[in-house]
Amino acid sequence: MKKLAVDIGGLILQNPIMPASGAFGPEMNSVIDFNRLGAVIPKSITLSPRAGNATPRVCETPAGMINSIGIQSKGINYYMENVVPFFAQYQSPLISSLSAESVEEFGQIADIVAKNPNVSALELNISCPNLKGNGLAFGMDADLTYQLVRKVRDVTDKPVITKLSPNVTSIQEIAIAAQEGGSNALTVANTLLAMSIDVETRKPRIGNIMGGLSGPATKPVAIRLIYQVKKVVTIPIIGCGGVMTSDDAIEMILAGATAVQVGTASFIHPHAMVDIVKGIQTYMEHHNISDINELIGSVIID
Amino acid sequence: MKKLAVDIGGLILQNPIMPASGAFGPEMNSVIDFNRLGAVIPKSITLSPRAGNATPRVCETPAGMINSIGIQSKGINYYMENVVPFFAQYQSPLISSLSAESVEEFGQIADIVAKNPNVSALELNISCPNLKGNGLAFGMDADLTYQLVRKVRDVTDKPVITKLSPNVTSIQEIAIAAQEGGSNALTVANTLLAMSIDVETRKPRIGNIMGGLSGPATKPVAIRLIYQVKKVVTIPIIGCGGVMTSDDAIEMILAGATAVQVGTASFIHPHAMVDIVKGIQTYMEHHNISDINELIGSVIID
Amino acid sequence: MKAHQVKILINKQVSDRYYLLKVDISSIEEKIEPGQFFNLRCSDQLYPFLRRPISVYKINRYNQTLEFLYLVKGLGTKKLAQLKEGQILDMFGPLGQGFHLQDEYDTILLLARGVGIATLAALAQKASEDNRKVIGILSARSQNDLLSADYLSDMGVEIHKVTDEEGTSDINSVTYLIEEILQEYHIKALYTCGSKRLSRLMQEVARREQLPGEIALEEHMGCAMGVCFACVCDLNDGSTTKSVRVCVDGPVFPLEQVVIS
Amino acid sequence: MKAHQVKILINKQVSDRYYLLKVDISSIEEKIEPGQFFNLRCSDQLYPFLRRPISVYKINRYNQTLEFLYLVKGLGTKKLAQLKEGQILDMFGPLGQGFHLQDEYDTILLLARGVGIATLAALAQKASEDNRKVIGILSARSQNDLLSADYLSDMGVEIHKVTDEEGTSDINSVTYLIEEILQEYHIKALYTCGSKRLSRLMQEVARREQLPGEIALEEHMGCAMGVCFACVCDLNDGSTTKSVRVCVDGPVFPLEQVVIS
Ligand SMILES: Cc1cc2nc3c(=O)[nH]c(=O)nc-3n(C[C@H](O)[C@H](O)[C@H](O)COP(=O)(O)OP(=O)(O)OC[C@H]3O[C@@H](n4cnc5c(N)ncnc54)[C@H](O)[C@@H]3O)c2cc1C
Ligand SMILES: Cc1cc2nc3c(=O)[nH]c(=O)nc-3n(C[C@H](O)[C@H](O)[C@H](O)COP(=O)(O)OP(=O)(O)OC[C@H]3O[C@@H](n4cnc5c(N)ncnc54)[C@H](O)[C@@H]3O)c2cc1C
Ligand SMILES: Cc1cc2nc3c(=O)[nH]c(=O)nc-3n(C[C@H](O)[C@H](O)[C@H](O)COP(=O)(O)O)c2cc1C
Ligand SMILES: Cc1cc2nc3c(=O)[nH]c(=O)nc-3n(C[C@H](O)[C@H](O)[C@H](O)COP(=O)(O)O)c2cc1C
Ligand code: FES
Ligand code: FES
Repeated sequence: MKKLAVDIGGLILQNPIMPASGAFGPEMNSVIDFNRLGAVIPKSITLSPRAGNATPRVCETPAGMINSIGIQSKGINYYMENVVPFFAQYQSPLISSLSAESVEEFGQIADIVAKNPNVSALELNISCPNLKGNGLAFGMDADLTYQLVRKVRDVTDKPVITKLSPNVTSIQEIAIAAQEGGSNALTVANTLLAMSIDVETRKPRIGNIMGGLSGPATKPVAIRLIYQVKKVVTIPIIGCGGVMTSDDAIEMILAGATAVQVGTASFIHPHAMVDIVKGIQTYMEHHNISDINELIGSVIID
Repeated sequence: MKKLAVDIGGLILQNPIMPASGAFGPEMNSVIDFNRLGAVIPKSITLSPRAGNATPRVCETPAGMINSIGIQSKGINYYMENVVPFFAQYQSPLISSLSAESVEEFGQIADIVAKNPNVSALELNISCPNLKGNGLAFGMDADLTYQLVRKVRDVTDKPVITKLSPNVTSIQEIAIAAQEGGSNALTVANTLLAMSIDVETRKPRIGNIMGGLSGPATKPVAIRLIYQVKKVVTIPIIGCGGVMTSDDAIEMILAGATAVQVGTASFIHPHAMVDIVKGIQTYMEHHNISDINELIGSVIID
Repeated sequence: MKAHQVKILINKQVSDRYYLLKVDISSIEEKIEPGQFFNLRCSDQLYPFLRRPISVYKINRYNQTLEFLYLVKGLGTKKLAQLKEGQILDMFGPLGQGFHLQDEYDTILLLARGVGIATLAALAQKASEDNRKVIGILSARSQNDLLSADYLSDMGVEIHKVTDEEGTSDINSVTYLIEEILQEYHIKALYTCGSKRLSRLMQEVARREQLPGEIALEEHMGCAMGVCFACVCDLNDGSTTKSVRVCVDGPVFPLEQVVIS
Repeated sequence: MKAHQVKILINKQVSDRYYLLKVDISSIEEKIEPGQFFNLRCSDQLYPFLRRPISVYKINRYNQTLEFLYLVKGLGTKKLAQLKEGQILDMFGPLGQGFHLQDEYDTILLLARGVGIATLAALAQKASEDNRKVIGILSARSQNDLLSADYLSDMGVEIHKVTDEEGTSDINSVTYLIEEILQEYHIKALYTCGSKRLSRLMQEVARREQLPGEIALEEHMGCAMGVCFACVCDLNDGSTTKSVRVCVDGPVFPLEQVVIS
């Protein structure tokens, strides 16, 4: 048997594959068996209910898609009463993705969510380009990132994962700030800020004008970001961006990721996550690797 | 007849289509008629000869490619004696793309090149991610950008075009710095810093480890950058990144570009630039647009 | 719901702009209802990238075949039209909530425009099989686009065709036509799909005549599984407005509640 | 050089790993030389994205056909292998500098490995047509990969096969084989393609025996038109090293000058 288990800042996952927030939810249980995932992460949740952005909220681009959902959320009460208990029936740990509009609010929501024994870890979505409408995010500023993570760190001992933005000059700086703020792991990364215009109607293809680019088109950027971050932090990295196949996941692990999130791929192949776990096993068999941890960051640089 | 001519900071182009530096050279004259292009821009040139990076220097990714050529250059003397005279035989204006390792050197090379009457404008490549091996570029810092452009401004009255990096937190800041430094136009943008690893060999797919991502995968990011820059500057924008078809070029123009560069597309369809010019004409006929300038920045935002 | 790999039996052009796709569904055990849809992978390429939602058009459980009627519009449907008989199609579904036909709805009026005809045809088929009286108003750009008219007539549906090219599809003409039908028949329920303008008209009729009704909506989709919240629209039950997902909560919704933007 | 749209006459598997592609070149006026290549668009998709360089294998101007022999390796060649007879192939070329066969080279030795066999086969064809004596050492993983051997034998080439599976392809065995051939024939020029290890060996032989020679190189390409500088390698003429482009300055270079990394 191949050892697939990995440790994300104290949280042990049976395998490195988990969904990306916003591309997963309870409804997918009729398509895949959640118990086969390393973890489950439902869509980012906010303190108060939020309406989300104008439709259309998605459009496709070459080898990718842009979304501007905008953290539509039923609020924390609904989440604690319905979503958390729902996922409690599965053995895969629940990582709660949190979104907020201020450092204070991040502290508040983290406090509420982390207290629930069925929540295993928190992911801080400080990088959503859809929140403020102009593509800006907390995760584009190192100081704010530090403060925000520190605030959350103060309210919980559970593993805190900070999800970084790729839309920055130096992701290394933000990664270090998050680590110093007390983050136990980093998700690298969220979507690339992007836009698409229909030349017939001359209108933006999504209601919110700009949105986040995801899918295979973005994988080369994600691989680069993981590689850069791995060099400057000691905490584990969760790779995210453009993974469709087990080879893509392994590429991220070679670049330095300890675990891998799969988002958009599930829209194209609803079964993708489970297939990827299987594919990783096959790869390890072919390459005679007994423990996936041997692969982490093992890209060969001459 | 449809009016296709545009004005790039004082340089009048017969049509908005020109090559992107590094994806064009004298050798292409056996494939397309250079007189049908809005301008010609050969590969970035440096003061002294440069060797370029280790091979492989290109690899493909979903809907795109990564390159790490690294400004291989025969130096300024060869350029002035061979390349400039070669392009002088065509009526399309020659824009010289310049690369250098310091602000001083940018001033020096700009001085030499701009003095030549056959050079119509300068493009400052302050955004090549392949120069220093770590993906860093002058164009990632607003102050440096300002100084660099100012230095070049001081040595010439010819139109100066600054080519920006997409790998920044705020391209608006850099765009404003370039405008204040005296740039007459902006190219938005260069390649996205990226990486790809072969999971069989576990090695990076290009010799230089990281490189620049170009091609259709990146177009949604380029469109967003153009849209953002257009809002904050008054000088014209040359869109660049992922254009394959005339619809792509028109998308950039709608987002705010006055002209459009075509790079990687020529590798796939050597005839791409000429086809795009034709396609733009057809589009204008279909949509009853008599002057391409009507289209610039005319995306409809509800 | 599941991604099924089904065999293509027919994929042919049936008018200027429409194709008919027929697949073998012997491997699909789930019940498939009128109003439901499948999310089709139009090619195995990365561009088109997303799947495309297409309603079920004809369901034949006896022969184990399912038909789709689709408009060739953009990249996805263009690629779909290139698939050949014998090839395998990857289709995810059946998805969403279908139409509701209460027992007492013995006479129903359908108002469909464009591709909406495909969606309502499945409902007409089911209603006709139950021996209900179905009156259908079909609206399209041109006669050429009204390809299901004969098929529906043959199953006993009373068809009224209106087209842009003949100048019979404007809102006034359709309003007048509906008035006539309401006078002639005792319509028990209204169903519509394919046009915002006509849907608003149907909402008015429903309100005025106090008739129940349903509408099948279209919205751009990401996951088609209810997890991404791309495909939302608003329902208003008179007091509160709530956001619902077309892919799982719909695509069929109560006519009177849908907030048409 | 130009992007030609040519008709595929044959595209079939000829061994475990190799395919043969035959196209109609009646629309191509340019001269096509052994050692030159075309840059093939393996599919009309965006992934594979780049074209793939493939050497000309058999040129038949009488029948206006051109053949390629290619190894199915990764995404591009996998897609290429899916193209069907009758379909149109977009191929850009002919590209690069071919081999030089001086008149006095009446007896030549070719050393080819793997896909390099395809490249040298075109040269062997031309040399044989000129009634030169051609001796070819073909190296491959297995006998199954040595598919051109019979074709070359039939045209009069003296073939020596060495394979990994039989343990005859190691550098010592090949060195020994070359010695024997050099003793038996008065070889006037050497040609090689397909293996760095064997190319170094040929360079040694050329130096020692003072023989002229040529090598066809492979390098990853971007533009294949000489503008992007992706495909560079170094030439050293004894005094200076210069960077050359495989796509336009090559792929065929003087054997002794190539710096094999
Ligand atoms: C529940 C449902 C049922 C449908 N049933 C049918 C049917 O039976 N027959 C039929 O012809 N069409 C139907 N449609 C519309 C069909 O999905 C679109 O015409 C199709 O997605 C267009 O794809 P394209 O690539 O040709 O066009 P493009 O315009 O290139 O598509 C670009 C993107 O926009 C999306 N998009 C464009 N138009 C629509 C639309 N009207 N609804 C949803 N997404 C859209 C596409 O899915 C794609 O993601 C249905 C839509 C929905 C939501
Ligand atoms: C001048 C020239 C002539 C060639 N002639 C032949 C021939 O006649 N028959 C044949 O089977 N092969 C030939 N090759 C090699 C052939 O180009 C590669 O095997 C092919 O590009 C691999 O593509 P792929 O998608 O199958 O593999 P992948 O490994 O998936 O390709 C990924 C990328 O790497 C490039 N690449 C991979 N291997 C090579 C290589 N050896 N040379 C150049 N680029 C490579 C591809 O073009 C592509 O861009 C030749 C190469 C060159 C440069
Ligand atoms: C429709 C959609 C909604 C998303 N919503 C969220 C979200 O709520 N919170 C978040 O952190 N990321 C969100 N993301 C980003 C994904 O979690 C992920 O970072 C991104 O899609 C890149 O991964 P992928 O290429 O595998 O999809 C969303 C992505 C998509 C496509
Ligand atoms: C092979 C290659 C070499 C390049 N070299 C240069 C260069 O020398 N100078 C420069 O400013 N940009 C260079 N670029 C970037 C292009 O000019 C262009 O900005 C980028 O490729 C995006 O456009 P595209 O998607 O149309 O290719 C190069 C790009 C490629 C693909
Ligand atoms: S398409 Fe994702 S929720 Fe409906
Ligand atoms: S491939 Fe571009 S120079 Fe050779």
